[in-house]
Amino acid sequence: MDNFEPLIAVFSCHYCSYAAADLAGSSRIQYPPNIRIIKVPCTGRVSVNHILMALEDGSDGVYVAGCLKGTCHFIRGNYKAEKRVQYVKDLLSEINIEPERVQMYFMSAAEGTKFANVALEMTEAIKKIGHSPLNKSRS
Amino acid sequence: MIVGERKPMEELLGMIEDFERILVLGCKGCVTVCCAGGPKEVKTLSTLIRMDRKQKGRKVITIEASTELQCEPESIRPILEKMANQYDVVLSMACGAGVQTVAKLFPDKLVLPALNTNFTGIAEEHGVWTEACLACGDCVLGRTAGICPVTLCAKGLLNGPCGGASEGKCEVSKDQPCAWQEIYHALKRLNRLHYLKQKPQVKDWPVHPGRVVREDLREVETT
Amino acid sequence: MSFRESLESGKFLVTAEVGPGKGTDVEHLLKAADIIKDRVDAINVTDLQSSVMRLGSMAFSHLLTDMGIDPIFQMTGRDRNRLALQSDLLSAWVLGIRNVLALTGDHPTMGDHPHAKPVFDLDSVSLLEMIGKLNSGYDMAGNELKGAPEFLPGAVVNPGADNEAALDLQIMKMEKKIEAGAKFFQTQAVYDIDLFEKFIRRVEGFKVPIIGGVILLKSAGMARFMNKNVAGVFVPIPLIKEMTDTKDKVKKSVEIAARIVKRLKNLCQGVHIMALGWEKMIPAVLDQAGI
Amino acid sequence: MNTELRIGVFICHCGINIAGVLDIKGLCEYAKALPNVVTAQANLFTCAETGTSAIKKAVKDNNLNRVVVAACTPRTHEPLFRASCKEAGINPFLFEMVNIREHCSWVHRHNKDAAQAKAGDLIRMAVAKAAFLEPIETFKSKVEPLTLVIGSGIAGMTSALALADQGFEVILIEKEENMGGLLRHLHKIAPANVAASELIEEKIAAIKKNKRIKYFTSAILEEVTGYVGNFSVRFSCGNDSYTCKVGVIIVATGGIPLRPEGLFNYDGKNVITQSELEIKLKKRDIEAKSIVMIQCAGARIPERNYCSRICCMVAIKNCLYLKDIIKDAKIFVLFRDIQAYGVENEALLLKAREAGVRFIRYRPDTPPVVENCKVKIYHPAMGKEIFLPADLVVLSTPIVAHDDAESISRILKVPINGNKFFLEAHAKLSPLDFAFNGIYLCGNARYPATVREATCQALGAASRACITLSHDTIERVGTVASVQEELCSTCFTCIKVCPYNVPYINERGRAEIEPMQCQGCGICVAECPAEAIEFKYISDKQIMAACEALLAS
Repeated sequence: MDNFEPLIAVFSCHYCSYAAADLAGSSRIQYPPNIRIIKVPCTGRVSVNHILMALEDGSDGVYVAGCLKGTCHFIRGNYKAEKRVQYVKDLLSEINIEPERVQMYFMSAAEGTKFANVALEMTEAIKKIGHSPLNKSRS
Repeated sequence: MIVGERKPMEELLGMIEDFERILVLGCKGCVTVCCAGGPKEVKTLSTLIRMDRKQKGRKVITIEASTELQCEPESIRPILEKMANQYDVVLSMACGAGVQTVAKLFPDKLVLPALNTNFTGIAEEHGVWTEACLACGDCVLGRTAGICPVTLCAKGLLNGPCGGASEGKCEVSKDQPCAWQEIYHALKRLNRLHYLKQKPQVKDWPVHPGRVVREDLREVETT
Repeated sequence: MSFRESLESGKFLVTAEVGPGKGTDVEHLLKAADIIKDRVDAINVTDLQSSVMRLGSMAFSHLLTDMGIDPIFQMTGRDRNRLALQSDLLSAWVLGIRNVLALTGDHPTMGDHPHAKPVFDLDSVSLLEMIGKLNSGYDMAGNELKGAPEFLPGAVVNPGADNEAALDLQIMKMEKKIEAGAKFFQTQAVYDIDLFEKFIRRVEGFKVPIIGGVILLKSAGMARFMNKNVAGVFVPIPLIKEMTDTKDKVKKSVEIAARIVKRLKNLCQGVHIMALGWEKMIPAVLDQAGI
Repeated sequence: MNTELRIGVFICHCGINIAGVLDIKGLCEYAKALPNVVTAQANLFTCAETGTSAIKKAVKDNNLNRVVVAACTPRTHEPLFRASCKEAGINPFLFEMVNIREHCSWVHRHNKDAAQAKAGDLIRMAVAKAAFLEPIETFKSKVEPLTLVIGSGIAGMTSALALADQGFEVILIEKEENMGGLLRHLHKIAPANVAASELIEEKIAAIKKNKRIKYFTSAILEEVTGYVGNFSVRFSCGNDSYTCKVGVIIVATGGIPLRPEGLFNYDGKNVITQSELEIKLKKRDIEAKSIVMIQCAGARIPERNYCSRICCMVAIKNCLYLKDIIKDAKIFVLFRDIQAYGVENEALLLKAREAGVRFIRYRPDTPPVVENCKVKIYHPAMGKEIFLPADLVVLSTPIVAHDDAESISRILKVPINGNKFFLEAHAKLSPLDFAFNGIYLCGNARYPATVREATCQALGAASRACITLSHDTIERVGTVASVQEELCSTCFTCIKVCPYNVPYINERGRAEIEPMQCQGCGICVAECPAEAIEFKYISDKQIMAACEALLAS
């Protein structure tokens, strides 16, 4: 358990958090190698089922990283995503899976440091929660 | 539209406890429109069932399908017959009528309801549905400016309000306007207040289960 | 003199009200009735008031007849369908009950069994119509009765409706109740006499006796509670202040009630005093009001 | 289309940027073993001529139908590789790019093993996703080189003239009988000190003279359908109805000063508004010796919670003109805050103070009270109420939206805010655009503006419009949502959730999304309860494949 390295899926908006991840890269900000980005045109594209699929397939955590509130390129995609993430949390509670495995973050394209911090924060949080109960093979 | 919502997962998981091959059957009618039992919700529920079994280390196979209208036998038959050997139980995401149609058509298969059917209602806004019609079989809306006292008055009164309203709200709930005061305002707006003065009404309740027959539409015997 | 005779005589009517409690103990209620029996024309017996499960109105009304008091049997549409209502009315008649007050009834959610199935098969108006039908020797389905009752049907009206729509609706419904056979009206408690007078002016053409309601104010807290929770009752602020300022609440309460009764004497055909347990104060109220 | 999937993977060293951390050879070997991968090769710089040639050659040699490049960020390099694909004869959207530089080698430099594993995962996910890529075509639509300008105030006329000067034809509609808008009634414009009438007459004359501008007065907008490049417009002019096709629309409908009925004893005689004062100034019809101006009259209150921005400067300007006419006039300005931004306006404020205009602050809880020939005001510095003599009280009322703002917003399907001003797509990033492509805004319709600001915005809006107008056709990549009609339940969900009001119910009773209008956010795709909306660019299948491939099997 001590050397548990979680795998975390990130749904990342093309306009903000994906660019923030690029900036973290060009600024050489180091962060844990546990996240795997899936790029979307807007976090509004991410449906409840996408998040659930990522978990079912064995990700230990999933987060959706959209634009800062009020700055969504598509006006309100990030607000929709926030609501859907909350809905998924409720669903997970219903089947006794820690809702904290799923989170919503907001950041701008200029926040490379924030991107790295969020990756770290999420990695640490999932390490605390432990292996996904859906991925016992890896433990 | 008929409005329903998914049952709590705990109850659902309890119902399917004994089964390994589950057909999750959505309906593309009302329950799709009210976002409770359409193809997307079928996917969500199936995923949740698989996730639950996976964490319990138990096997499950979910088959996802949706009928055009589950209350129409012809809509169900081809789908269920084709897959007859692939599932042990049908978990229907249709309204109560859809569930019963499946039960009637396939008496050898157990069918379970995944939804609670709540009411016939209105899409108030995206994500909010409210009850509008009790299907009482004797519509009075023509006399009440399109506001149903049978459904919207907590006591279903037909001859005016009970007098329990305060500040225009129903005695049962402060969030619910007094239906009769609403009717009053609407009739006043339409210059039809005299509608309120008609003969006292007594509602003759329909006998359940209801049945509507149109002879002209029925199958003809040709022999 | 029976209540019907008093009503027909045109005298100023006095009625009171008792509410059976939860359980079989009726002693204190009988005592209360005994104290006021000579000062009132009839006593109303409530039907599971506020939707709280209690001893029934019919049984207690019957006990009152045994004491020589003419009861007004209150009947709501909340708990019984038309079969039970008609049957109970026939039963009441054979038990000596002669007056019925028809009400719609509070919703079950207001009481102590909030998930009980609300019936409301008949409302106050259709209940009155049905009583008329029974009186004429037929049941609602048109079947002939072998032996018909001759009830005196009455109804209620809430003159303190808090907006124009509610008041207009109350008055329209009052007309319907008269059409359906209501021979007298008892009102919700009146505190604002000026408002009540306006109401009376609107309905005096109906020519049906109106018995104004009076609730004994027990405290300022009770007044505030009613203002907040009881539809159509509004205790004016100066009255609440009187209750707050007084040292002798009982004396003040009687004084206020007497004042109201006195003024109602000139406005309507009677008073209906709801003492809510303080029945023994009713004689004092009537004395002070000069009745 | 090929049924057999043939994927080529190209992994970039990026000099030492990637190869310095990751074992590229190892990644190539790993990629080769992935399903459907036909070839995997390393390039020193995939983005260099050698790299793109290698891709094109490999496509030909191996008959590839999918290309995956693992290199830097698609945000900069995707267009290049898509172009290479196109040159190699495969649809540019049968291409997937995975970022193993910014997202891997650069950020996990000190953890090479984990970085190597992550790069492998990322490539595996990309290959899995590539299997479900679909070709996407580009739509082309003709641009009508015509502009509709709604409103002929200073903003509308400026836009119209600017566009005409660029050689584009303009239809200018004005709901009033005369062109000119608010400026027709004003006296002089500060800080330029130009007569408003001069300015406006000059513009009107220019419009009337210009052959490229057709103008219609007493014209009411009735219906607009279509999309950028191709709007159909119907408007009426008296009893006549006109229809036209335009490529873009500029909303310059302006605003109007609030008539302060019921405020500060307004009577239009002794208590007047700044605009009424300007009419008097124009006629030099003023005798008052003591004048009190009240700022924020009807503004910054709960029902009109905004600052109208220009009224302070209007008041300062008019104080100075009053002083010009009546040398010994006593003028008080009662204000809450003074909004006189910019060097020139600040200078005018100073000039007004020097000229003897007295400025007294009042607080919203102790507003001035206008009585017969005097104004009562609590003086915060003196700590008491004082009375100011007032032969004339002038109320500085805010600019409010026109009554028809709401109906115009409905016709154009563009939003207005709580105060009924039109709402731009983004206050900072696109202040003159609506979220709906091809419609622009300027002037008071957007928010109270000075003549200068309105003019700048008008030129800006015209310039935004020119970007579209200067093309014969607009190309739109089909990275958009489309309804699969046979799956649609007509639930209206897409119609309710689309931020751009694009979906509609077509004549077959099903939802339809016009690809030229769709912005491609995917909100409706994720929300559709019937899963009836396709999004080929990033489809559910692709996301599912990526999720599945996230964990090594």
